[in-house]
Amino acid sequence: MAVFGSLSQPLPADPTPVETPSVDWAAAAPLLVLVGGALVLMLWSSFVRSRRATHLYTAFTCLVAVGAIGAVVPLWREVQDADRGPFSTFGGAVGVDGFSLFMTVVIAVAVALAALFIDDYLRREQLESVEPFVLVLLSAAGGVIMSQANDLIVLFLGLEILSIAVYVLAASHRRRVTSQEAGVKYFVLGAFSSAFFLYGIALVYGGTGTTNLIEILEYFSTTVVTDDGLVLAGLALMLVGLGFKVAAVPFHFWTPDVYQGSPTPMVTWMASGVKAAGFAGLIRVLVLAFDAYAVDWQPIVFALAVATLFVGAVLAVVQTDVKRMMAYSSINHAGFVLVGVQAATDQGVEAALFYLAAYTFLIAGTFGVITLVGRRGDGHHRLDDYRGLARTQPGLALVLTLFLLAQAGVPLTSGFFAKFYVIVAAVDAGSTVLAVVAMLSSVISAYLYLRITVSLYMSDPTEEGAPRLRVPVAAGIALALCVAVTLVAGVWPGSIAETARDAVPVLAAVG
Amino acid sequence: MVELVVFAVAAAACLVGALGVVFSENPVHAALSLVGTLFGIAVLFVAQEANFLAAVQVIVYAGAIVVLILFVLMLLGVDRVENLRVEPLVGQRAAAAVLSLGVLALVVGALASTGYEVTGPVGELDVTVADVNRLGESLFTDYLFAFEITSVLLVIAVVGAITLARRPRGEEIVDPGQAEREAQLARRMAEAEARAGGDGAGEGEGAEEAEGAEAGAAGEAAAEEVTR
Amino acid sequence: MMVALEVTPAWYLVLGALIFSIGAYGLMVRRNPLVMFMCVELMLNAVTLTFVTFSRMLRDTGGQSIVVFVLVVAAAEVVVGLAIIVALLRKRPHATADDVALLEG
Amino acid sequence: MTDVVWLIPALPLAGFLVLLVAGRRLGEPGAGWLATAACGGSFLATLVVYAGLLGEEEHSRSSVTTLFEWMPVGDLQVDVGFLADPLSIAMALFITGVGTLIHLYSIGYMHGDADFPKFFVYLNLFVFSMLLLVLGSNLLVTFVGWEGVGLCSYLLISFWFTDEANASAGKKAFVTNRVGDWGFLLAIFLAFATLGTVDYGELAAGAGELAGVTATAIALLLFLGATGKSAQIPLYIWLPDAMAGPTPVSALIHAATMVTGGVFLMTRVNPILAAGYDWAPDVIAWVGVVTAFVAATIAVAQNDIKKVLAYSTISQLGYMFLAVGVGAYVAAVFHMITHAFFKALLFLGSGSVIHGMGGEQDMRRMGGLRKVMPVTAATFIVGWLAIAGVPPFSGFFSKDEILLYAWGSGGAQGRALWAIGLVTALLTAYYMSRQVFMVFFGEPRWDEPVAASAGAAAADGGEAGDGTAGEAGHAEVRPHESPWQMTVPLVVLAVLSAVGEVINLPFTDDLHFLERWLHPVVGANEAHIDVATGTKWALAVGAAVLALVGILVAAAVYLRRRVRAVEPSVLAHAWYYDEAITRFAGGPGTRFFEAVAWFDAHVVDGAVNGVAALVRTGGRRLRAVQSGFVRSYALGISAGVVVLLGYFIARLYV
Repeated sequence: MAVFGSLSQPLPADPTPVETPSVDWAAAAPLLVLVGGALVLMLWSSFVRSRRATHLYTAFTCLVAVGAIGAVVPLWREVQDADRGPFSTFGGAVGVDGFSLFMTVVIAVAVALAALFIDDYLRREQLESVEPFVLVLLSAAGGVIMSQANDLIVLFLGLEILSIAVYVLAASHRRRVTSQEAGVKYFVLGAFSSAFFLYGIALVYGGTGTTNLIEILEYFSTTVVTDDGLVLAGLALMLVGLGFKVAAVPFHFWTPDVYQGSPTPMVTWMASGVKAAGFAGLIRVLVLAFDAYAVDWQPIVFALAVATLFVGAVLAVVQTDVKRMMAYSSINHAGFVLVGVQAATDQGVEAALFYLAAYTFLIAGTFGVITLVGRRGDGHHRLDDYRGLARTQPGLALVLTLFLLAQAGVPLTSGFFAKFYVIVAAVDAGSTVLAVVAMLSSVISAYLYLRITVSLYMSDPTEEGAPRLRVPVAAGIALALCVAVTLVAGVWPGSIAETARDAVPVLAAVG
Repeated sequence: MVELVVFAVAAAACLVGALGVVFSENPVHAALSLVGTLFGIAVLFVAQEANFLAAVQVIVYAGAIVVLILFVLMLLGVDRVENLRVEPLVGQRAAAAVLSLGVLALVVGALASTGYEVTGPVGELDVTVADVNRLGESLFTDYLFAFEITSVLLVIAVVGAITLARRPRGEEIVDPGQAEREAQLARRMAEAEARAGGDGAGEGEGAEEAEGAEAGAAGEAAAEEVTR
Repeated sequence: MMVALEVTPAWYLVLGALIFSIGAYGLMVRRNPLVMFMCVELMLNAVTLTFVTFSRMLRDTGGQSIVVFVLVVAAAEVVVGLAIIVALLRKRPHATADDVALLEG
Repeated sequence: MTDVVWLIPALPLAGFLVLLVAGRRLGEPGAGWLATAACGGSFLATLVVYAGLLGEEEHSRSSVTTLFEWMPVGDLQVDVGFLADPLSIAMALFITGVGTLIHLYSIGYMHGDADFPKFFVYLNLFVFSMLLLVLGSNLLVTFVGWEGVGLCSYLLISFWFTDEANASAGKKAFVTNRVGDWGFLLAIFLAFATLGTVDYGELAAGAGELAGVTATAIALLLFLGATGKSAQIPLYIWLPDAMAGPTPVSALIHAATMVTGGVFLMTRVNPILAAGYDWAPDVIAWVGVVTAFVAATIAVAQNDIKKVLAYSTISQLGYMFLAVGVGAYVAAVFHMITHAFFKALLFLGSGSVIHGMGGEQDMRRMGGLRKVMPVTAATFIVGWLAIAGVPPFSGFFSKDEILLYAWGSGGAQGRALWAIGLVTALLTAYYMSRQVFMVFFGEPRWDEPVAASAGAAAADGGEAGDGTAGEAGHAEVRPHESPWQMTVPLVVLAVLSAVGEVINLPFTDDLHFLERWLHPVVGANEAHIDVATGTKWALAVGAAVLALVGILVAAAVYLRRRVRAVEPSVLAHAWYYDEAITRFAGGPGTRFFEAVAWFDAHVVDGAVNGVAALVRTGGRRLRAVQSGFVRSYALGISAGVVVLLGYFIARLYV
């Protein structure tokens, strides 16, 4: 074989036109709305001189999020229509199924909530600028790409789009060195883990000859694979990358530090949208494409889930910083979602979807309250800063209590059903041990939520002179929304659960 | 035979470069070593009939990315020599060595399990078409969507850089306990350097120790600054 | 003699794994954030080499296309990563990776 | 008429919502009256449903009213529905009835409290949750109620939340109950996984098909839940601490209603219990009887007026589980109802005493109160006689029924259960008498310094540091009778305690009203015992005599001088006997009881705290890994990579 052989080949004299794949623009509409919205926002902001325009940016971002949800509606109808059903487009790179649409809505909601919390924060911290909104929107675009990715490389790009924007958001409080520290840590570890993820894709590519999930599935179903070392090693490395994104133990180390150091409303987005997108990717890869390897990955996901549940619960209990507590608590929640993924059944996916939907509102609301309690400088996050909040801000304390109870899984809140569905799915799939472990961990973490509640109600404020909190309008709207969903889904979970049931992921061929 | 020589030279360049990145005390040298690896890989691309990628590799990586890194190094003056004999985290080196060897062994094990062969279906490549044409066709058919969304990535890079480049308004915010922690970290570093300095008895030790002391002083100065 | 020394794809794959591991090791032992960053670049390059090798073995252009995307990702990561590091170093000149450990526990 | 069953929980819910919104505006007595009316209305609705059920044929006395489809689980559907059947309505009757009285009482008791309306918000929410618990048509609705009452209990225990002790008591109650809830939830999942339903009707129908091991597992997991809610070994430790809350709360939640939730649950799932292995009920019976005995011994050594009642509640609940364990479901429900009457009475009475004493809870600082608080004293004495098992008060009959079934369950085990139960009855009579004598008889001690009172109550061992009266020489106390809102419920409950047995008199079958009423629910699995009538009488008389012995011993110890003065002819000849008893009860006996109490306070509590400490220590260790150094984290990730890769590569060869 000649080394420079190909250079000597002549170019074809008459290049035949390349047949490009058919593109269903409607299928990409939610994504286009998000990206387009971000671009318009950026363009628009260059004409606005006033520093007071943040309100407008917030409103516009929410509008974009609502627009993305609106764009989902006709697609959802189409997908649920028996004649049409789920389909793929862009040459099989984009899958439009109930699952991707469901996750798109969850992500869009997370965008809106995050924007509402960012609004006042920027003014309070003298950081007024349009970029956080643009970055959240673009990051959300990455999340949407991940949840509809039918190709590993698309998934990787989605992951990077999602992450890189978030690295910036983490480091964006320019007056706090801890914010930059969070950015550096998140970035270095994120780049490290995505290198592993990419290597995993490479090995899967070598093992199956393709990166397209549909083709991978086809390959597994048509070929009897005897030598699957590459596929298995690739799967292991991809699990590392995705496990990092969803903060599964032992890939969780960044979470507490980054959550604590980052500007709190950005954490709202990290904990809700980013985590949801990570799980979307995880489910697409594991449950859809590597279904044939379920017996191989189930035990390891089992182990990850157990470790995640326990490390999250146990470490949360010993913290003194509320942001850190909630970071560990979110690790614990990730463990619960992993319990659903581990089931590797439609019911498990459904439960995971319900969990993610409910959790998005819960955690966004929780960090929303934390944003407000953080006060100017975003530094009042010790447990002592929450003492006697019920005295000075009874409404806010009540809202936080509700979120905490819901996270503990108390009935009549969405958190209860989230945990319930996940555990039912695990029991039905035969993972009774995992169900038991999950519930044990929730017993431990109940103590944590109680600890915060107790300091809300039981103690007197430490410093009398602390500036009085006020709840800004935008944050108030977001909190009201979170409370409403938490309660409604707690009393009548059917609405979300049935939608989640229709949102089964499917790998459909191009059509 | 030619291929063997090409591979041997390029692989050597890659490995020497890679080791250079890891073991150069001077970050500028590390960056230059990185260029060695990048060139080596570009050569290996050519050896595997990926000529276009080789060109892109040299232009983008060596030409843009490394230059950017070097630019930052020089701009911020962070080209201070890193004393690699010092390891403040106990056991970090050994654990890192074990784990990276583990990764290597396991990956090679996976590759070996299939006899270093791919297990996927081998395609039919039209060898008469130049790789640029094939690549172009691939990018605009199978990878059309991926190609389009890379634009989002680039937009984020620009917006992100702008966000972070802004100068902060107002004083730096220091949390309670933060100054103590910073002083503690600086002390830890100074102790580690002192330990390393005590162990070795080579020449040029004095210069390094002075540097270490300077670093400690700088850390303390930073801590003091924060306390203010 | 010659037969034993024919260059097979295995050589490329093992070389990729080697560079990848060296990069991973470097990230864990270096303290200069910029050098850590170069180590990530090493790892990414190892992967691109693997992709190209697989691409040739599979007689498929897909692997090469992916390398293009990896290049873009690497470029974007560099821009943002450097920006973050610069933002940090502006506040704490000469800070190493070990000095940014204010958040812990 | 049974289709208005939804009204029963709806009224307290409405009350809760109205008070939540407008509670502050309604202000002091208004909010209380509204809450009372809501609860009373619920009682009336229950009566209507009861009448409706009476009108039905016996076998069709069960109707499910589905409110709405609740949630899909897998391919199945769980509804929110209410089950009106003899068991649930019997429960609802005494919950709403006693609940209304306690609401009324609270108006007087909480007078002047800054958070008066909030208290009633919680009370109504509690009644709603409790009704949800008993009326739910499936395990999940019951579970929601179960958690709801737990939450209210927690809120109410820590009602006066400025007090650290209350706060930590609330925490303890919450966490202990979570352990129990964990068992409950697992049971639900298991039932769902094996039977595909959580509906009570379908569970009863399908229980027969269950494998023995599954049925046993479900039953015991539910029992774990029940031990949490009903304060049985090993999860009983929260209840004594829960006494930190306002007294009406102790009466309503921690005596009359919520704590019986566990007994109710076990009764409700009796078909599953029957489908399990034979030893499963034995476990329940033994846990019950041991709890009854241990709690009674602890109660003997308490000085806090409410702590005595708290341990007594645990002990009485133990009786109920003993009944469930030996298959005497009717007896369990019977005792549950009579216990609700007399224990609510005793708690409210003690609340009245505390109210009159200006917050004092240490019995060593009371004495002779019957003169200043005649109504409270009289009603309390009725409650005392009822719980002590003196015929013809209600407690005698219900307790006797349980002991009879224990005896009749046969074999050495039956005899052992009976014997322990009987000893517990003796202890019950003893410690309750002790309480009555210390509080209402003897010399007034409320104006004495603590050191002197220690001498008066020699049997207490005189731990001056114990209880709330640590500080000597506090403000002057002027005990007084409580207002009518408080005394009226006392009188009503006293009457009920005295004559409550009429619902299930043992003399002829015609008088077994409760048994016939509950027959459709528990009849199939109710134990049938074959005990000769003569034996029955002997057992009953024996129990009554033993109760009297207990009272007399207590009298000898705590009222010695007075007893001798009043009835010298009786006791003059028994001088040495009395002396011996006094020596024992005041010496080794006291030491034994105090040792048990110490064990409870230090070892059992310590175990719970130990688990918490273990978690905390583990957390601290793990924290060290989170060192803050980004390179250490990279190390952790690499370790994960090696583990994952190693696992998958190993899969290749294994």
